[in-house]
Amino acid sequence: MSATELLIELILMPLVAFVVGMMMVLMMRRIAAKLQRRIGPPFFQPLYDIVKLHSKKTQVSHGLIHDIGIVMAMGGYIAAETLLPVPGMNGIAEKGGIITLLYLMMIPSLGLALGVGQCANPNGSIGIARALTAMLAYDIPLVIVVFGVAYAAGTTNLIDIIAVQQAGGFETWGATQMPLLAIAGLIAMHASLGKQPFEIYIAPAEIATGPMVEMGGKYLGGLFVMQCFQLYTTSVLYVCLFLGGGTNWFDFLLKSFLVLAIPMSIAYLFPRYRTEDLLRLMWKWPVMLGLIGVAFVFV
Amino acid sequence: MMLTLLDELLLFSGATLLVALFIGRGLAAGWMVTILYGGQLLALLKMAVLGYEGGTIASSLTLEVMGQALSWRFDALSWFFALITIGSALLSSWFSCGAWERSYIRQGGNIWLFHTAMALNVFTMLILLASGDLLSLFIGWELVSWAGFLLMALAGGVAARAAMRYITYAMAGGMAIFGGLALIYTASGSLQLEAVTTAVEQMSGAKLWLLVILFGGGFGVKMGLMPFHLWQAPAYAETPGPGSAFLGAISSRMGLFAILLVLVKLFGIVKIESLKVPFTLIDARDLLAWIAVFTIILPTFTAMKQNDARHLLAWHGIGQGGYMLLGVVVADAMGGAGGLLHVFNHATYQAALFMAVTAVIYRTGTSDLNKLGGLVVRMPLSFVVLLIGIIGLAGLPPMNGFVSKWLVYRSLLNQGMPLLFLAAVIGTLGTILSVYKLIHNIFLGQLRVEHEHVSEAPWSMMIPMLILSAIIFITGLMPGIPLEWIASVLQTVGLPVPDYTLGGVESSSGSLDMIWVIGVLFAGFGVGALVFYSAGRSKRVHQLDNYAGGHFLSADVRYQYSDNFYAGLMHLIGGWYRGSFLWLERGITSLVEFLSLGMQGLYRRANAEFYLLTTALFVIAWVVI
Amino acid sequence: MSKEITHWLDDLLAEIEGIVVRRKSSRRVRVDVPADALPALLELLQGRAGYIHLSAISCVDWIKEDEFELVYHVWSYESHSLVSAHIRIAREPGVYLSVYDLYQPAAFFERDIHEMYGIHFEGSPNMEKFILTEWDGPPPMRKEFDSEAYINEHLSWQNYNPEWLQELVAEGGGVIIPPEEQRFSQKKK
Amino acid sequence: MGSIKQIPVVEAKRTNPLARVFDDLVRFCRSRSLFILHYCTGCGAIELPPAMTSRFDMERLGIQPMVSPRQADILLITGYVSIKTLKRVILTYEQMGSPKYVIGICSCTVNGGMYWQSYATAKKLDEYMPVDLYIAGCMPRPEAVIAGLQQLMDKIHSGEASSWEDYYRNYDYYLGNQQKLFGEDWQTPTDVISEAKHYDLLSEGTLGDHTRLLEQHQKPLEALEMRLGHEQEEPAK
Amino acid sequence: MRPENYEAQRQPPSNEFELNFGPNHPGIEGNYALKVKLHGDVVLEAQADGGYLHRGFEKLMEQRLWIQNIALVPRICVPDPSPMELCYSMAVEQLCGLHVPQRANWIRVMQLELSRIAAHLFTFGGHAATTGMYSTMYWGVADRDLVLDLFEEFTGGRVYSIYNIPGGVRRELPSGFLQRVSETLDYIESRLPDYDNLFFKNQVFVKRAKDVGVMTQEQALAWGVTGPNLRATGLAFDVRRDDPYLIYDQLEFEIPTEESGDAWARTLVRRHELMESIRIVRQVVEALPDIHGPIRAPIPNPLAWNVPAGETYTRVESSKGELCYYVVSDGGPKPYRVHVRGPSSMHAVQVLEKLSVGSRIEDIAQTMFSLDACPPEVDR
Repeated sequence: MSATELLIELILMPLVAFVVGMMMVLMMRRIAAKLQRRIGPPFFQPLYDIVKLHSKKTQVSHGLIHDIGIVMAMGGYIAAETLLPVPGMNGIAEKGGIITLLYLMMIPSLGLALGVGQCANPNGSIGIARALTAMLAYDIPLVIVVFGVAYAAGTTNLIDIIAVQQAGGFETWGATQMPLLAIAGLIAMHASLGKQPFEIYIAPAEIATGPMVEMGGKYLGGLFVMQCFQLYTTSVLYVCLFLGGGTNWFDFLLKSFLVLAIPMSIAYLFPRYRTEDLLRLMWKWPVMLGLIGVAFVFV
Repeated sequence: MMLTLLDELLLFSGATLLVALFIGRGLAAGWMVTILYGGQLLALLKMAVLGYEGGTIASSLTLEVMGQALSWRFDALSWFFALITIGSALLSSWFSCGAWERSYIRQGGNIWLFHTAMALNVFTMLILLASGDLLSLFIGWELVSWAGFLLMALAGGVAARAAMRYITYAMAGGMAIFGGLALIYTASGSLQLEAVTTAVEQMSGAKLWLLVILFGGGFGVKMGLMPFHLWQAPAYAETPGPGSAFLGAISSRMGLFAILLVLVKLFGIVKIESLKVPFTLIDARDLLAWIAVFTIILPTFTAMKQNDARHLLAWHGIGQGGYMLLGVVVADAMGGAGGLLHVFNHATYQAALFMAVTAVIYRTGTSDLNKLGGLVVRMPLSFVVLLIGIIGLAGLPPMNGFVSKWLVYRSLLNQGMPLLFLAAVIGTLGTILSVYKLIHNIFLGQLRVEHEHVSEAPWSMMIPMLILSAIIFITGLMPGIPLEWIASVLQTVGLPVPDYTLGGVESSSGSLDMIWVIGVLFAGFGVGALVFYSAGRSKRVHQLDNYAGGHFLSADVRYQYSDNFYAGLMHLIGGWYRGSFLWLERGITSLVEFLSLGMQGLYRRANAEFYLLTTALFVIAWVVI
Repeated sequence: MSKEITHWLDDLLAEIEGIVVRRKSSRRVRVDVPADALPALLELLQGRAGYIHLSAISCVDWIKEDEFELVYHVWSYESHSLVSAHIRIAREPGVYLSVYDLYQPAAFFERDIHEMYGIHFEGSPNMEKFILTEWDGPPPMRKEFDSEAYINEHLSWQNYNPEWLQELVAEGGGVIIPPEEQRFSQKKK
Repeated sequence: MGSIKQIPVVEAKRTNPLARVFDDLVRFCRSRSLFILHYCTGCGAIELPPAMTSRFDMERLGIQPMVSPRQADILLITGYVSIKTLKRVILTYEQMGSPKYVIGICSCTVNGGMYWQSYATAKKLDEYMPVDLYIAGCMPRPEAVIAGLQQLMDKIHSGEASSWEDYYRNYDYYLGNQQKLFGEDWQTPTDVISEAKHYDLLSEGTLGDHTRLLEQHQKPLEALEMRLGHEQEEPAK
Repeated sequence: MRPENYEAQRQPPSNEFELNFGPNHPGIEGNYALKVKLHGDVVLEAQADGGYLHRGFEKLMEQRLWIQNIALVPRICVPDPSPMELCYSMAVEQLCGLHVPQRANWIRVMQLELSRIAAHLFTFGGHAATTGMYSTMYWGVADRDLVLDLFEEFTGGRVYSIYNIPGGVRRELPSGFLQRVSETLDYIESRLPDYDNLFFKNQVFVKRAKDVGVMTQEQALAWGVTGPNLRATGLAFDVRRDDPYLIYDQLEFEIPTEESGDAWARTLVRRHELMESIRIVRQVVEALPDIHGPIRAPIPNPLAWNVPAGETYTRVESSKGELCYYVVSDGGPKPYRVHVRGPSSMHAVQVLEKLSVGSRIEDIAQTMFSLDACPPEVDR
């Protein structure tokens, strides 16, 4: 691959992620609206929100780290997108592999944690403490799942993992080969999205939206952008690990949206857990499913 | 007599000790000692450049004791550890010069003793690293133990008690090693390395088991392996600032060095793997690996509960040791490289973290995490150093800790060890949680009104911290540099060598190129910054201009959320601390302390000078023998 | 409420000196007692008659008599009846005893009366302001406090005078209020 | 009673047609994405849940509730404001990010409504902060609230809803009224004057007698800027 | 008086920190505040801070005519205004010795119970929202709106109906109204299984709400707790039955109780009460066509109405608990003194403070919403 092609891919991949991510946000809000028996936002609402927030006149900052936190939150995901292969574009996926990707996906939340930390707001700090605890909760099953998939494929390279799955059509998909891991992965993915019942760190009635509490204007806008990326990254990663990636864009997007629709439809039917209940749930069922799944992989 | 390069190094080191000992009371002494450390580093580098190609360099000094030849020599393994030792000593000593030194004296500290103890530590460590046979290893081991004790006991009070605890553990470990030596000696009749290797070949399983337990336990005490880790955190944490940076960086890695030398190089991983634990499916190597992961998890989660920055870091020091041992005992190309790379990486960020915390103590007078907060606006450079350090410690890109942990993970994945892999990841996640608590409670959140006039640490402290930060980043960007040293170490101890490049490792089953990863990451940050800064200009506000449910905030009220930081998590696992874990700790403590009760009487009522005297006597005694 | 309970209650109340009992309906009893006899009465009602629920403490400012009237409404969950005990205390200095040790809800009512009327209750757990924490005027519920005068002094109030009404007035319609009946006068700047 | 002169909005001179399209787009997005502050200042708040929830569904217009003032665009004053609340309302208003809009719901915000006699409520909201829109009624129905919000959306799109600039331009007037009600030592943590400078909205109405009084009484709360200096003499004991 | 202090030079060296819940906070019902001191996430000290909604009603009422006050009273409790009107009207009727026609009493009961249905739907919607379950809130508020439509139809006002006046009710029911009432009730009843599945039987919610803000019956009685909160501790007490007013003694209804006294029990009691209210309204709808007669007793010219001197204490069961008015007349055209004893004046201050201590951040909002504390009632 020539350097120009690679450069174009590296630019295109985050861009596509952003656009698709906005549509995913829209889908999420529309699903919520349907369940709550109302109409829901117009099609371009996510875009309106982001443009509006970035065009606010007042941008209240609590200091440099507050700014840098948001930059890290956006930048971490932009970098992560280039490690996530999509149909026709591999970016630099073979330079990092899935472990690196998982780590890169932690950078935004840590950037956010730093930024929120400087706001000197106890609500924000509690929110971050809860968010990190939630990360501890859902990353453990997620890591088991990733281990199982990577071990089964014999590689940590996502391109190879996708290639292995696409080799034999539906039968070689991760989800058919390793159903237990796929279920555990779905639960972990739901928790990583931070939606009910795992929405412990936004919790408006408890800690007044936690990390977002001092964010306004482009700071909040940055978080909205981050949410688009987060939805995209999570669902595409799941598609890559279990649903054989995408052979073409239609196939790929269909799978990603469908995968995301599952947790979204569940989310609005539940209240949120307490922190320790979330931990208990995540460490019990998905971990158990994941370990059994890994055992099957070894067999 | 021709001086070999090793002789030069040891002489330099001895000279440093003498300078510290005799003119250490002058104010310029710190600088002189620092320069001499620099000299040692140069000698070491000269060794790498000149006479040294994969083989060994012998010292011209040899002794004959009771029919045993004592010899000293350097190979790649020794050189690698010596590099870390001298490097951390140089930067710690540099850090201690000037401002810190003056405040230490003002607070009634004995700076002469401090410099002497440091120099002695370095000197003894070099002797240990240079040991050419098991007897010289043992001698070096004892010397290092006593020198470490001296440094730890410096501050008196709590520190002295912690040091006391350390030396009891160390003596017990020494006894175990001595027992092991006796066993080997009866079997082979010699303590030379070659003889030992052949003797081990013919040993029975039971005897080998005994040896592994004796050596593993003995060296494990120094390394702070579970369940012998209890002494380490308080002992390191209570050592005066730069001393804790030095000890935290390298001291306990001497245990890993000895394990590498004896268990990996002499015994061989294959040999250890063949030792089955009766009635179970696991063997001695698995046992060591599991000890390693427990050493990762339990101290890391103990660190999360600490409310003192230095204790928190010291507990992490123990936990990170587990990764090194884990990598080494997995013993494939990536694991070995990961474990050894982690030794280097850990030394860099641990020293940087201890220094940053010491800088905070220097300015605010406390390291209590509940009495700090918001210092980023007053000490931004220290914040950056601490941030780089914790990113390294947590093992996140783009810092060096990520590379070594990635290697360890990859080796576990390749070997198909899901539970160990999971445990290692739990340790990493726990680390992320507790280091965020560290940086949040010191530098983020609400600035206390008392600290509004605090300013940045002086340059004499800042420069070593910044150098370390640069090393952390550069070796994270180009892990190929340390991997080159490590490749020769792996060859020396007989482990496979990974296929490394400047940016990481190549492998058919997924490779890593940090230059790309970091490049993309920073490009991402750049794009993020572009989006962010192209929107309107920010207006900075005071921290009291803040959302508080629509209420007015007051300067006389504390709003900082710091204590019991992970309250939600503790609701679940808090009970486990109080239960089994603490029970285990207490049980072992009382057992070990009961066994060593007799010895304690000797050391109990004494002051620092007395310890120096005893240590010196021991040194003389060993040399004379 | 059956006859026996009524008699039983009357007998019980007769123990208090200077008591006047008036039965207003089958479930409402009004008693008037001297101020110093109230604690004994309430102790009696709570301890021996089962009136364990303090429904409210009301305060009335009888400025002409220069007295405050305090009314303690207590309810019995057993006999399903409510006793209102009326006492009168002097407006100056306006100090009375707290009944918090008998009825915990009294804390709120006493605190409320304290900030609204300025009566101090000795022994009440918290006499700090609750509603009017940022108010530095006199206790507003006292009859001598004229809130209209206060508003005229501190706040400007907008007469509703929209354009359509002005047009109407210009055409000769609308209601004109003579100046002597305008209760509210705008301050001119 | 001081009167506010309507200061004509000075449009930035942008000759580039693309820039005008961009400005229009920004205004359009602003009007289509309105975050309401979740602050129930008075009884009119009871009609907001119906307006937000399934039956009237504000989100179809891009309006959603937000928790903290930093996130919000619209401050809905839902009814009477007691003086204690008014302090918080002003604090909250100053913490909100511009462009910000104030909507006075219920008659009480216009002139005190039925509480005109009350010693505890402020009567005219627009004495203390500029108000973009009043929705009269006691209390206005959800339809009225939504119609009002739609009117505000039109105003935003056409660029008329610029009352927030008025707060900076006539700060002295608003501060004077606040000081009259809350006492001379009244101070919010937000430094409005420096913000006015920051937005280039300093005009002759910004500073005056009242701001001078503020400067006398206030303890300045300047942002804690990052400091690199090393010149501290005494390390803390 | 300044609420803040920027001059301080030192901060307390403790490990505790303060958090302001409200007035602008989604975890607070209305405009109210709770200052909590926390260690970790456990509340050490809670201090209620009211007065944000203070309008001086009691002072205002002394300055207005008897009839004018009818417009003021519903504003004292916004979510459930009808009992306020009734309680005041009853007090004036008792002072004047007015005899209210039977039909008016029946209509009043219907209004009160419809108001209770609306208030309960609103309350458990709010409780659901504090636990992050917005769907219940969205449904509940929308279903409440149907009840408000009924109100609008027969009283003219959605929220503040100002329908009860001393002597009776303001106007006759529109034709065909009772039919629409029973249709709405059928609809709400048909929705209840959905609410059960979504909310009351939701295991996550049950787990969240159980053992939150627990009080025993002894504590509840000592603290002056009334209404559904008292019934949730197992005491079957209801002013409607035990101190009957209007025609409640002619109606059949149960008093639901729960034993555990926690947030879950309180919300469950409300849900059962909703059923009972539907039952009561059904009885009224059935009986009302057969009750003829005027809807209002004749009253003198309201603008020159001097109520005879006297005092009275009226009690009503509102959706939140025991609501009382103490009204004193000196024989003039205006009340001499009106004291409003809202049920929330106990629940939102002392009880909330006491239940919050020792609980956790995540449960403060639940405690407040499950107590159904209504701040305007406290502040008046």
